[in-house]
Formats: sequence, C-alpha cells, structure tokens
Amino acid sequence: MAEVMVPLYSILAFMLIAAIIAVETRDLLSSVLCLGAVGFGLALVDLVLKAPDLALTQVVVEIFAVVLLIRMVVARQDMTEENVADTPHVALVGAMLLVIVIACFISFQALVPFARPLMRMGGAYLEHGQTLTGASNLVTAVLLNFRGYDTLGEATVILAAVVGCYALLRTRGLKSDAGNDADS
Amino acid sequence: MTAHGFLPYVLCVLLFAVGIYAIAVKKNLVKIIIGVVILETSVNAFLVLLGYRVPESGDAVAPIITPALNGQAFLQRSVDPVPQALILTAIVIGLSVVALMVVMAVRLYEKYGTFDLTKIRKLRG
Amino acid sequence: MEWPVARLLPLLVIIPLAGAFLTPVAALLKAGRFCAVIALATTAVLLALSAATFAGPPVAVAWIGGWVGTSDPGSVTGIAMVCDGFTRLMLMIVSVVAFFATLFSMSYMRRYERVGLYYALILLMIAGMNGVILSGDLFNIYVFLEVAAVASYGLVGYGVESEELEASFKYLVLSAIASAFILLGIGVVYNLTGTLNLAQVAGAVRTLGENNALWVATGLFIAGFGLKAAMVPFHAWLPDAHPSAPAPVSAMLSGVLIKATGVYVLARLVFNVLGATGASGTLLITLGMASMLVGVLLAVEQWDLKRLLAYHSISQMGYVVLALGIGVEAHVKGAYAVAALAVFGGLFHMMNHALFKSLLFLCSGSVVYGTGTRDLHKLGGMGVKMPLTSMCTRIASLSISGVPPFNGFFSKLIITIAVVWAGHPILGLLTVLVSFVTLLSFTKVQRYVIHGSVPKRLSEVRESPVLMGISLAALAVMCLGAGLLLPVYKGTILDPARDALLNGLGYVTSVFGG
Amino acid sequence: MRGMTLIVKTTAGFLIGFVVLFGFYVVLTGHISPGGGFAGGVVLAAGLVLVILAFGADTVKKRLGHNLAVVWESLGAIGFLAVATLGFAAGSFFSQFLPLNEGFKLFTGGAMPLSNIAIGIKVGAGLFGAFLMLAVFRASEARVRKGKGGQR
Repeated sequence: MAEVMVPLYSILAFMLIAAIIAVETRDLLSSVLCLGAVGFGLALVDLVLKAPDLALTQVVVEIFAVVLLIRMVVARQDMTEENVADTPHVALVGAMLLVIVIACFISFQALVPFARPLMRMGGAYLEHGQTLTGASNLVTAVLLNFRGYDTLGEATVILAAVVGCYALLRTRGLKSDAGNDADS
Repeated sequence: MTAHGFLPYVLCVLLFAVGIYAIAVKKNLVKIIIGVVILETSVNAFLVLLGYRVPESGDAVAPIITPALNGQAFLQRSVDPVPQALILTAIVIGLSVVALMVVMAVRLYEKYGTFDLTKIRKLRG
Repeated sequence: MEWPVARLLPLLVIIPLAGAFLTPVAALLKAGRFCAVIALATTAVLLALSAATFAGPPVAVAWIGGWVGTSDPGSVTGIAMVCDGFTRLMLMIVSVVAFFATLFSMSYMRRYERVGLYYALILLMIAGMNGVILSGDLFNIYVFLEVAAVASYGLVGYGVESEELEASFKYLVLSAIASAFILLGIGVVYNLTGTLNLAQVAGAVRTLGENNALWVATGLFIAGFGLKAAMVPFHAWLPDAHPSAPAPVSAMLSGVLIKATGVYVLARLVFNVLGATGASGTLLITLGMASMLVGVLLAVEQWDLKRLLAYHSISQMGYVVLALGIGVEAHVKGAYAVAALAVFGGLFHMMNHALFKSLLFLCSGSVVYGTGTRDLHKLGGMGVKMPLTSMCTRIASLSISGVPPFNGFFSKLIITIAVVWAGHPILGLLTVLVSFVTLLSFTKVQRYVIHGSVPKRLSEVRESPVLMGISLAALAVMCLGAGLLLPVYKGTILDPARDALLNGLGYVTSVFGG
Repeated sequence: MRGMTLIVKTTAGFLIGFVVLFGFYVVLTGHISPGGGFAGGVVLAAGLVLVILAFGADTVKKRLGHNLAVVWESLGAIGFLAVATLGFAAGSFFSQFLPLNEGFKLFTGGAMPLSNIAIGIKVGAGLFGAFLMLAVFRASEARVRKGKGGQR
C-alpha cells in the first residue's frame, strides 16, 4: 500500500500547487503553462494507478488544449490580468468553499476506502470481458462494447462542439439584408 | 480505517475548490477557462482514484490481458476498468467544452479587444 | 399482440442523431432548405414514435448491445433504456414542443446566416434530451446531458452579437460547474454501490441504509441539476441565456431543456434511485419556494419581453419543484394520498408550462420578426397589426397566470390544494399570491404589446408568415385542450407518470420484473 | 499568419509523417493495447495542427479547405452510427455482428476495430477543423485590426 501512496500524494500535492499558481499568476501565458503542468500531473497519476489508456489520452488531450490556449493568449494585447474581485466577495466564496471541503472531509470517511473498490460491475466485465468481446484491452471492451452507447454520445458531444464552433465563428449572425433569402 | 482510505479523495476535492475559486473570483476570461479545466481535471482524478485497488498478493496491473498474465491471476490483480472508461469519455467531453469556450473567448476579444470581464460585461452578475 | 416497444426505444435517439450527422453535409452542398426539411421530418417521426410508446407494456426495457442485466450488480450489465410512465410523459412533451419549434424555425430562421448548422444543433439537442429521458444508467445520463448542453451553447450564441456571446459564455461556465458537480456525485454513487445502472443502484441503496457519503451525493445532484434547472440560488444564467437565443430555441430551452435535463433527472433520482428522505423533501420545498417568489418579483420590473418571460420560467419551475418536494415529504410521512395529489399537480404543471411557455416565446419571436424589437416601451397596438399573434399571446398569458378555463388554472389549483392539505397553509397562500403577481405582470405585457396605439415606426408591420402562424395556433389550441380535456387523457398520460414516481425504490422490481 | 521559419517548416514536414503514423497505430491497435479511437484521433489532429502552426492557417486552408474537415467528421460519425445500427438490425442496438476471433491479434474484437477507425477519423477531422477555423478567424481578425476600420 505504502509504495503507491508516496508518489500519489506527492503528485496530487504537485497538481494542487500548480493549480494554485495557475490561478494566482498575473501573467496569462505562465498561467496556461502551469495548467499544462496540472494536466500532466493527472497523466502521472493515471500511470501510477495503472491506467495507461488514460495516461496516453490525457497527455495528447492536454497538449491539444494547451496549444489551443497558448494560441488564444499569445499575440493578443493584454497578457496580464488587472482587475480582481473585491474582498467581501472573495471572503464569501472562500467561506462557502471551506464549508464544502469540511463537509467532504467528514462524509468521505463513509466512502468505500481507497484501493478497496467494490468492483461489482467492473468485476463482471473483467471476468467475462475477453470471452464475450474478444478484446484483450478491457477498457476498450467496456468503452466500445459494453458501454458503446456512451461512446456514441461522446462522439456526438464532439460533433456538437465542432458544429457549435463553426456556428459561433460565422462573421455575421443575421444576413446583411434580411429581405434576400436566396441561398439559405 | 486509516487516513489513507479517504485522504486522496479529499485532495481531489481541494483541487475542485481551487477550480471553483478561480471561476467565482477571477475577472478574466482566460482565468475562468483555466478554472473550468482545473475543475474537470479534479473530477477525473477523483474517478481514477475510485478504480485503483491493492490486491491481496502481488502488484496491481492495468486491465489489459496479456499472454503472460491471464485467468484467475489476472482477475485478482487487475484494477477496475469501468472508471477508466468513464474518464476517457469525460476527458473528451471536457476537451470539446474547452474548445467551445476558447472560440467564445476569441469572439469576445474580437468584439471588445480585451479578456477583462469588468470591461466586457454589459450584462449584470 | 404486444407492440414491441422495447425494439423502438433506440430509434428515438438514432433518428435525430442520423439527421444531425446528415445536415452538416447537406449544408455544405448549399442546400439549406433541405436541412430544414430533414429537421422537420425527423421531429415528425419522433412525434409518431413517442406516441407509439404508449401502446406498449407499462414498463419497457431495452438493453443496448444485448447485455441483459439482472438485479444482481455482479452480472454483466449493459446500458439500459427504460420507458415507464414518467418517460412517456416527458418524451411526448419534448416531441410536441420540438416539432412546433422546428416548424416555426422554417420561416423564422430564414434571415440568419448558414442555417444548416442551426438545424444540426437543434437535432443534437433533441437527441440529447431523448437520450437523458430514456436512459436507465447514471453515467449515460451525464453523457447525453452534455450532448444537449453543448448543442445549446452553440444555439444560445447563434446570433454572434456581443450580448449573445456573453450570455452563452456565462451559461457555458455555470453549466460546466453543474456538470462537474454531477460527475462528482456519480463518482460517489459508483464508489458506494459498485454499479451505474439506476435500478441496481436503487437496489443497493436499499441495503446501504444511512450513509453520510450518500447525503453528499444527494447534495451534489441537487446542486448540479438545480443549476441546470435554474432553481433560485443558481438561477443567474437563465435570464441572460434564454432571451439571447433565437425565439424557437428560447422556446425549446425554456419549454423543455430545463425540464428534461434538470427537473426530470432530479425527480427520477430523488424518488426512484436515491430514495425519498425528509431532508431532500425540505430542500426541494425551499428551492421551489425561493424560485417561485424571486423569479416572479424580478420579472415584474422587466421591460424586455423575452427577459420577462425568462424570469417567469424560473418562477413557474418553482411551482413544479415545490409540488415535487411536497410529494417527497408526504411520501416519507406515509400520507400517500397527499403525495399522489402533489406529484400529479407538479407533473401536470410541468406539461402545461412546456405548452404555454413555448407558445409565449414563439409569440415573442413572431413579434420580434414583425417589429424588430422586444422592448415593451417601443411596442404597442399589435392587436390590430398582428391579430393571430395577439390572440395566441392572450391565451398563453391567461394560461400562465392561472385564469379559469385554461390549463394553468387547473394545475395551480391542484398544487395549492395539495400544499394546504400537506399542512403548509402559508405556502398555499404564497402560491396564490405568486399567481396573482404573475397575472399583474402579464397584464403589463398585454397593455404594452397588444393594446395602446401603434408607434409610428411600426405602422408597416404585417402578420407573420403562415408556418409561424400554424405552430402558434396549434400550441394555443393545445393550451385550451389540456385544461378542458383533462379527464379524457389523464388516465393514459399523467396517472402512469405519477405512479412511476411514487413507486419509489420499487423501481428496481419494475425494471427487472418479479 | 504566414507560418514560421524554414527550419521549423522542414522539421515539421519531417515529423508529421511519424505523428500521423503513430496516430494510425494507436487507432488500429486500440482493442489489444492502450489507446483507441479517441487517443489516436487526437494524435492525428495534433499532427495536422503542427502543420497549421508551421505553415500558417491560410496556406493550409487554401490547400485543404475546412469544408473537407466537416465532411470527414460527419462521415466518421455516420460510420460509427452505422456500426451501431448494423448491430441493431442483428439483434439489439450496438450488438456485435462480426465473429470475435479469440486471441491477441489485430483482427479480433468483432466490430470494435471498425468503431475505432470511425471514431479516429471523426475526432481527428473534428478537432482539426475546429482549430483550423479558429486559426483562420484569428488571422482575419489580425488583418482587420491592422487595417484599422477597414470594411470587410
């Protein structure tokens, strides 16, 4: 147990620190890079917790997201943030978050403990997965066969996002002359 | 039960709180996008923690059957594949949401010439 | 012969998805009209299919991929599509509003650039909502929730003016927080029960008993779905997002999206999956009452027609949540007659709200189409210029304010009786009061839009095109019919929905049989 | 945006082949080793994004056209839906209609490799298209900004 806890805690702490720096740095570019560090931290967590599929996907997705964000920030005029919220607002948000964290701290002790999952649904997939689906990577077996319908939904989300991007990047919303509807 | 049983979960909730804090307090579009990404990362970390297990004997292995390790031995050491499949879905959904947010932020920048929300927001709240 | 409804269930999602995948290609081939026809045909087929589900057995279950689960969570379980009374009611609501909104769009959206993308997004949103409603699996609900939500972000910002983009961004951020809450809640439930299938979760919760972490999960779900349904402490996004969208989309968002992805899932989880508890009942009553009051008070001072309607959506959904909360409370106490009446009232009001609020938003769209403004100060005299639109606005206003022959009156009356019967006379008084303020607010709408003199710059205004007129008239007739014909259709549509909810954790036996 | 220096362009041209090859590898072997349609699709998209960054968005758009991306994206989606619906015809939605072929070879897992390929195409084309649109938009925005008040 202990041999996994040390790297796990240190990576989680690293992610937490990187996240705080990302939120608090005034320079937006550094902030985006720290965000990349948080994502790579998650990829490391995936590796430590025996999830190579996730680590691979997380790394490529993180690269893509960070490239997207850097593209967005670089070459635009204001690179630093100037305005911050007023103190009472910050105090209110802080107090609410503290309540949430304390509530979770107390109640999460009632969770099934870490490293001892119930594995009811997952156990059945592990046991019968290869004979029923023919795939030796059981994550793919779950993703594309047992829960393939979720994957269809996920592919649809990407389509919706891409169509949404195309819709939002039109130069005009309304036609310039509303009377003319020749090519709709 | 030892503290190791739930402390990793609480660390994820702390990360979650950092994300919410960024969204609620910061007045910059880029910072808000960063907050949303941290939020998604924290939830994914929470889910991946749920699937891990320490077997009775030997080390945990990834849920991929190899010719070297299969049958009962595999069954007793493999981690739970379900949360991993869920996170794969959640990661990709998160990426689509981030792409959409970036597009909106770029559009807003084009309209106002700034990422600063105090200069953008004509609407209240 | 038994109608094979279970075979039909996947079609309710496949068909809009196929339509949505085809429309971008059609749009590229410069066939914008063709996109509209695809969308209309798809929604018409969906209307027929959701009507066909009524012919089946009380509970139809389709196991996707043929992985049939049993009540034992340790068996190989696929994703289930479950169709019970509540599902049928929601499917019907979604299909009706979607069909008429699409019909309305065919004329209304002509002045927008590149409408092919619009129809693709509308179909994706419908597919997402149908997916959520039919799903019998916790994570699957999340995925289709995101499909509907991501499609709606693009739709809210469809006008790409700065105001619309801001509203869309705000909506996206708050919705992303809601999704994070929901996913965290799903994680907690998976940890505690070891399964994601709703019925198996219900079975596991029964044996779990009191558990602190389950409370946190319930809280996370109420916060997450409360955000999606714009209940009051979480309502900030709705009055920006709903008015910014094109009118048919506003009708879809207010009419069905906040119900299908917010209230429906919340009710399903609280009643059938996590089990009704006194605390969740109190929480729902508080949320509902706050939404009811705050929504209507903020609505009174609005001068933007669509914004005013959006605030009334918050207020009216408050009625629904209040009624469901009373139902939970009474159910826990064992007062089953009261619970039945309250839940019936809530579901009836949800259906009525879908009808009259989408009608109101379509009317506002018709007014905007004709006059180009939605500022109440600049409007007037539409009773002469746009007779059909004015007539429909009048009917819908009277419905939402709860004036007798219309549907809103009956559902509000039932809710008030149930609230008083459950031992909350002050709450009962409040429901009547809120209804009265709603009437005042809509008197203002009538005074400034329909009556008064026609401003000079609006003297050229004409009635909207015929397709828009048809959808307005049809919805207006349904508003009237839903109230007067209640005894006729009550037994087939509303009663099974109520029974499905009040079945409580018996959901597990109704899905797996035995 | 006109692209970067010759050194970057040459290196990118050299790397792109490897990135795309790796993307296809990840897509095709998803059912027997880590990876799958999504990871592979994002790798493909990242490779194409490298081309955009190195050679400039306008050049890429001129050579490829973003309409192509939408068509591929929709084709991928339709392909995946078709795989699922063939299962629907064969029994229930998403049920397997191809033989499973026990073992650790490439042609196992029934229709899973097909699904993976469809998803890979879809994700790659979709993300590439979105990024290209964004980059082109950015380029046109910069032009407008430079020629202050220039009417489009």
